[in-house]
Amino acid sequence: MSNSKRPIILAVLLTLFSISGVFAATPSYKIGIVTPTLSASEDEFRGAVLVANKYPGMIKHLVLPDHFSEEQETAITQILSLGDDPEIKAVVICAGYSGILPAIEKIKAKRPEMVVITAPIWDDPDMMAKYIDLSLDTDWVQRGITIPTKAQAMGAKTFIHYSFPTHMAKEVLAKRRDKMKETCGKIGMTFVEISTPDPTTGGGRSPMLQFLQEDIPRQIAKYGKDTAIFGTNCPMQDVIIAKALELKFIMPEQCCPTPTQGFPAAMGLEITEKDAGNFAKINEQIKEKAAATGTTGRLSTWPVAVGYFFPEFAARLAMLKVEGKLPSFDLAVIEPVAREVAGVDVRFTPMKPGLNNYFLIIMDSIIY
Amino acid sequence: MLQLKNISKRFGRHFALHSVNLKVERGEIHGIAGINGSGKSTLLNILFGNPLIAETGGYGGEIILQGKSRRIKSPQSAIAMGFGMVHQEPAVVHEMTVAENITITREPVFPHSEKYFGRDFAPIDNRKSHKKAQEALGMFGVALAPRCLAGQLPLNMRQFIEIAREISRDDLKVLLLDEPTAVLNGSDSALLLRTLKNLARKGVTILYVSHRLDEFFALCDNLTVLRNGAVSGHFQRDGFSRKAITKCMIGGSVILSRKKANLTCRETILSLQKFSVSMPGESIEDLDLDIQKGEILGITSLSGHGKMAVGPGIMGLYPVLGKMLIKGRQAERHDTAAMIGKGLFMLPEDRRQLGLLQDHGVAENIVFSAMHCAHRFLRRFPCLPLHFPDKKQINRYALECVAAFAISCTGIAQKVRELSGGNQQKVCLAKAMTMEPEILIVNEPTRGIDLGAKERILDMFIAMNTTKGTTLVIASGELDELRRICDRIAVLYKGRLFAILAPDTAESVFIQAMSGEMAKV
Amino acid sequence: MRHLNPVSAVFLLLSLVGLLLSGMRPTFVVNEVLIRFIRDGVMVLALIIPINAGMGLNFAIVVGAMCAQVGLVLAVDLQLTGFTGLLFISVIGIGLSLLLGALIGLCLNRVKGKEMISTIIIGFLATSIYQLIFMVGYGTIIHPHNPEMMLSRGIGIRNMIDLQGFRNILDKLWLFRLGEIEIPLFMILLVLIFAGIVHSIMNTRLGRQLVAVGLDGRKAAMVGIDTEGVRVKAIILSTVLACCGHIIYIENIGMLNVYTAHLNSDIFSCAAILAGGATIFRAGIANALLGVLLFHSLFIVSPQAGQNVFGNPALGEYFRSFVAYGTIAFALMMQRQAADRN
Amino acid sequence: MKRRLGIQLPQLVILVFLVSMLGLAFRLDISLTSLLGDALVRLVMNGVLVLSLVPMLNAGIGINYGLPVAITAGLLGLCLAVNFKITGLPGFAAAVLFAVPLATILGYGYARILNCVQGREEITATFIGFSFVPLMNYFWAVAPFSNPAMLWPIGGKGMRPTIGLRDYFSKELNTLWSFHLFGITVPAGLLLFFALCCLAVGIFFKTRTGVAMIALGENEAFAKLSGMNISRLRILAVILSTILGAVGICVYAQSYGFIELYDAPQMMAFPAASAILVGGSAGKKTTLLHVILGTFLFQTTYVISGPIANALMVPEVAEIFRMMITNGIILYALVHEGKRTREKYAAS
Repeated sequence: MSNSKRPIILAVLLTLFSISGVFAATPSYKIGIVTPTLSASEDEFRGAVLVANKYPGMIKHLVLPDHFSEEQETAITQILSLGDDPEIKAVVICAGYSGILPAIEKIKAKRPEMVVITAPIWDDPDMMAKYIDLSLDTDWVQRGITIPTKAQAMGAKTFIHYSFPTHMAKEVLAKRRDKMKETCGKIGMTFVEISTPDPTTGGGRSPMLQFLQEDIPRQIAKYGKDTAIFGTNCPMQDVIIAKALELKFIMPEQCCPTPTQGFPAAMGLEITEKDAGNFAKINEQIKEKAAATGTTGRLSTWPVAVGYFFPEFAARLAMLKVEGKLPSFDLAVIEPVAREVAGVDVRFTPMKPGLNNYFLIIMDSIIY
Repeated sequence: MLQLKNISKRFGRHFALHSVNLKVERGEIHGIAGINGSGKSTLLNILFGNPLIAETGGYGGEIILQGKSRRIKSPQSAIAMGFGMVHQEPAVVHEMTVAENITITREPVFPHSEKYFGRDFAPIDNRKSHKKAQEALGMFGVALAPRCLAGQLPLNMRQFIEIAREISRDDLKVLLLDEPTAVLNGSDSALLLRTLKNLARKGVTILYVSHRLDEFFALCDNLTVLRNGAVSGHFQRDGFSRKAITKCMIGGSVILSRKKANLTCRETILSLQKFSVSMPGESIEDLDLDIQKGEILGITSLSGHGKMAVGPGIMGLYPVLGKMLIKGRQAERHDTAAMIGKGLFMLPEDRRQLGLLQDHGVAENIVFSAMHCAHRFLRRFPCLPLHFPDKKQINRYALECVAAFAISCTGIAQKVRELSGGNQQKVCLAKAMTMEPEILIVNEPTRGIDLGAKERILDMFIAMNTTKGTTLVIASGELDELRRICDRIAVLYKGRLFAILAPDTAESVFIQAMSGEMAKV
Repeated sequence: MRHLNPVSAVFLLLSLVGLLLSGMRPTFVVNEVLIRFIRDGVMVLALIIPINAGMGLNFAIVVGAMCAQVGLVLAVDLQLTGFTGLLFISVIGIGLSLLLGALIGLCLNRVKGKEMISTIIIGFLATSIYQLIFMVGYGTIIHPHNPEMMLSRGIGIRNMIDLQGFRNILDKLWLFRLGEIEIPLFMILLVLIFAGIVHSIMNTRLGRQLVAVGLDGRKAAMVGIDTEGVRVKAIILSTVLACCGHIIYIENIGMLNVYTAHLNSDIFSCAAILAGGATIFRAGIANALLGVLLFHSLFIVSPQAGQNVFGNPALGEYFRSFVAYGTIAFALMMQRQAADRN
Repeated sequence: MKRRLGIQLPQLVILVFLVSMLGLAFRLDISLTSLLGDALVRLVMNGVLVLSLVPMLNAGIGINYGLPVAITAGLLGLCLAVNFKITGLPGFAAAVLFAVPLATILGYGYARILNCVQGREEITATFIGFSFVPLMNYFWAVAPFSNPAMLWPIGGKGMRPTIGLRDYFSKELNTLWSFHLFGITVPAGLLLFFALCCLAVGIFFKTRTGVAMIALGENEAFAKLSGMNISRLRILAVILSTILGAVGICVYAQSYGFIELYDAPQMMAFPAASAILVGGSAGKKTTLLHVILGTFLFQTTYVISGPIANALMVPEVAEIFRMMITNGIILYALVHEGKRTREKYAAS
């Protein structure tokens, strides 16, 4: 699609939004959004709640079990129940889990016209491209390049990668690790890989976090404070950021980049109910705290919670698609919508050359 | 057919059986007589491979069956050799039906199914199973619905189920019966005896354990008498004599300690009225009994007839019905703590399980009850409401006790687990004396204790009674001991008071009373 | 089931209320319940035998589930698919569960009176051994034939295996529709056949001995039953059934979460059989089958019902996990009181 | 021979594991002094939780697999302290003070339940713990706390899964009076606190009530015959365990620097159980030595195995082995205890 056509499409879209806003009071269809539970991942959950509040009566929000990998069948039932509701015309699944594809296949077999957007799920990419109308994800592998590069720009000389067996058993995460190693080698940083106790089996996450508490000071003592630390598991971020405040090393990005992960717990951010969900305010607070602890320039993330952004973004795309206003999910069509929802630039790349319904995103970074 | 050579069995230090020799021919009905604790049940348990025997260290000696020496390890191996057993308490599973109980482990299965599915997985033919059960019961003319749950039947019927199960076996060679008529009435017993005779005629060897002399006269070809774990006599059918057998059972033991019976009427200190105790296997029904201040009251009965339930009932360890007046007043609460508060104390028959803290030292055991129930031997922590045991006072007192009771131990800190039975009982007594109870209830005080210690303990009872005026209630199956130290002896039968006899009443009268064969006095 | 057990009645009531509140269409729920019935039915049946043998709830059925997974991974490794693959899985799985079942049984004979807590720990222990084999053993000691299922580093298996070669191959046999309701007749029959097998085992010599041992172990020993042997056999049977149940489960799901799929199968099965009115001393086929239906009905409707009632989807989720664990805790509490009263 | 030395298989396994790992750590040039410092912190961090198992074990109720109940009481206390923004050592003290009455109430209810399942306490406790966690999840999601530092950053309502204590009382005990000795950081305040807890428990078991509790654990029938109020003693034991567990999680959280809510307590009972069994407790009379030795041995394997496994480049093995050891020891203890009760029975 050429650049000249963009403004026209944008204009069309904006009109559509205003129209849909007018008709929002009397929706003729519903969109189902599936997210993890609140305690598993707040961002996606709140993102879905946000959409539900924006379009009252149009959103049906469901959550997956807390222990997803152990209760796969409950998850499948939840998703199938959306497919069973004739009012629901589109399904948006925002959960970084693998094993959801069979449920989508079943929905599609029953109702081929159903619009399914995943943002993201982690099944086999080729299979996903075949069954799912639009798959979105953060660009895991690409981040294997961007994160070390950013870390070096922030002054890091060593790059430490914390993970554990079951995470490294996931293909994308393993690939990202390999990419990081490769990038570090290219740009002349030392790459250190450390394995922590596994939180998904047995002892829960406490042994893992306890290990981090003890190991990070050891590593910083060994490699100096110009070290970037990256952990692949969400709960790790609390400890990593807390230790960063203490030991002044570099935290270039969390596993799921967002200001709402790790920072609030580690910095003890006091976010009032009024400011809750206001990312500009949250970023400001983090900046202040970073300055107060002398870690300015050592911490970075994406300015908007990707998980918070995905549900709304995907839901909007789904609405346009259901209303027939969108012929296809083309880059040129979805990029402006993304900018409008996120408020910052979002860059999309196809998952593989030739796939036109599986896109990976990278956002701009904010360095506190 | 069956020969026993030097069969011995030890429980800890105590010999339950000592070099028992026995020879039984095919088709012979051989009686085994003896009073409680003479070892007759132990003998049957050995022959039937009761797990209790193996768990407590097995047995000594040799068992020869049909000329071959056999080692019996479990009921299973005993059954495979052709033994069958009818227990005093029938081994009948209550929640299973009559037919299931009778045919268990040899249920008839559908034809050929065993070939395809194997022994374990062949489906049972319930119709045939019911028929088999009915046939077995029919052998002695009892009719029971095969579908009926065994637990819903009265005790005597459960006994018949067990007997039917054993005699319906094709491979039965030796049948062991442990007081099978204890729960049967006269006509049922006759029925059983008739059946056994028929069985013997078919070539089954029968070992019949009982204490009812009449049954031996009616049934047995030969009779062996056991006393204190050893064979004390052997009788052949033509040589049966009631007097000789009884003497053989009881023995002419020399009386060592003896208290002069004092039957002058005194005030009643404890009165049981329509007192029922539901203690599994030893329940009491509607017992009326007055205990007088300062007496030694003996309570005796056959096992299962309630002598052991009196003490635990009084102390509130089992649910009770009826009235209990202490010095004429009904207690508000009937639990152990309240009873101890009223000056009662009990020493249980099972010293190891109930009477002592095995892993604690001698001193700790002696003062335990006094410390916890009477708040003695304590020291208060300054300014905090914490009470600590007063080590000094305890040690001093314990040393006194060790000397006074002649407890042989390496020191007052030695764990009681390491003491002998007699010394353990002395520790129990010391504990009880420390409490200075008004009424002391003792169950089986001399069980499993060697002769010397036995006399010492009996002496202590007498001393306690005469010097301190403690009222003693002693429940025991050891008749001669009771007769030596008691003022009165109550005989229970089927959970009710059968008679109160003076200690100098003839032994045979006691035996008859205990078996409920005497006209009620 | 002469009269509905109070526990089952509560579950039935909760499910019905939940159904009303959830706003789900009954046909959908019926369809889902049917699928759960065929998926989880056999696993629940596996609990019956040990309960009747007096060993309580056998949480070690996860070991049976792991045996099935071992079979599956091997089948994927050897690239066997379809019915050949299924046969292969069954042979490996059952063979393994015979062996492991015997081991568990021997272990449980030494912890009489504490079987349940022991089976939980055995399940945990077995899980770590299982992980050791597939995460570390594969690629180092065991040489894989199918590189696709391996992690890119060459050691350890991916945590998600797509079972395209097996997915729903059984479920589609004799599938017919009744209005909107899909009835996989073959699978329903299969579950019923398993139920029949369990029922007939209870009616064999072994079954009688099991019951006798369960009711009164001492007396059972006195009539010549090898109580310890019988208990071992009970656990072996239970493990084998659990293995079969898990094969059906995974075949129906169509994807294998290699390291976690078996977890929780024990908790849910135990909760289900208790929901069906079983006690930890006595359970029958009816308890198991009814329990699966009731328990999973509640499981299906509760998340959405919770959302509609509390206006927060997460709360429905918490309620669901509470039901699973709470049912077992409650059953343990109540049944002791019942035993005391007798 | 083994029995005479007081060493049983679990200790042997752990000791061999520990010694071989220490040797490896030495060869791999991992700083032993820092490991030892960490081990000391770990000892106390988990020590109080392990100590909390003692009253119930000694009263014959068995291992408290329902530890999540106690932990919840402690978490509530911590949350209250943070909610009132009490910082520093007073904050920690306040958390403990808030936790104790809560633990008493919860412990009482928990004890009443356990009293009606005599003989099956362990399995019931496990499931009470398991089912208590989702129940509390429910509470956390709607808890009416007001300090924004604890609430969800986006939603603004309900508790975060992890609450940072940096601004409140994180590591207050760890750093109290800590000093360096031969390169080892000795957390004197922390150790002192643990010593005080141990002392309190030790003293309690020397009192009349404590002695009675031990007797109850050794022989319930005896205790009953001696006129003790068994159900009251059992309730007291459970309440004591619950209070200690609540204090334990407070110590844990301050050392850890975070309060972890939601599913975090679910599996916490098992490592604690394993630790006390490693210490040589055989399910009955448990001494403070068992607690200290067990916690130290067990936690030190955690401290050492991580760095070593990474240095050897087989990280998975260490983690899985640790899980195997945790559960293997509990299972061994169960089997061993079963054997011992049988032998004991045979001897009498």
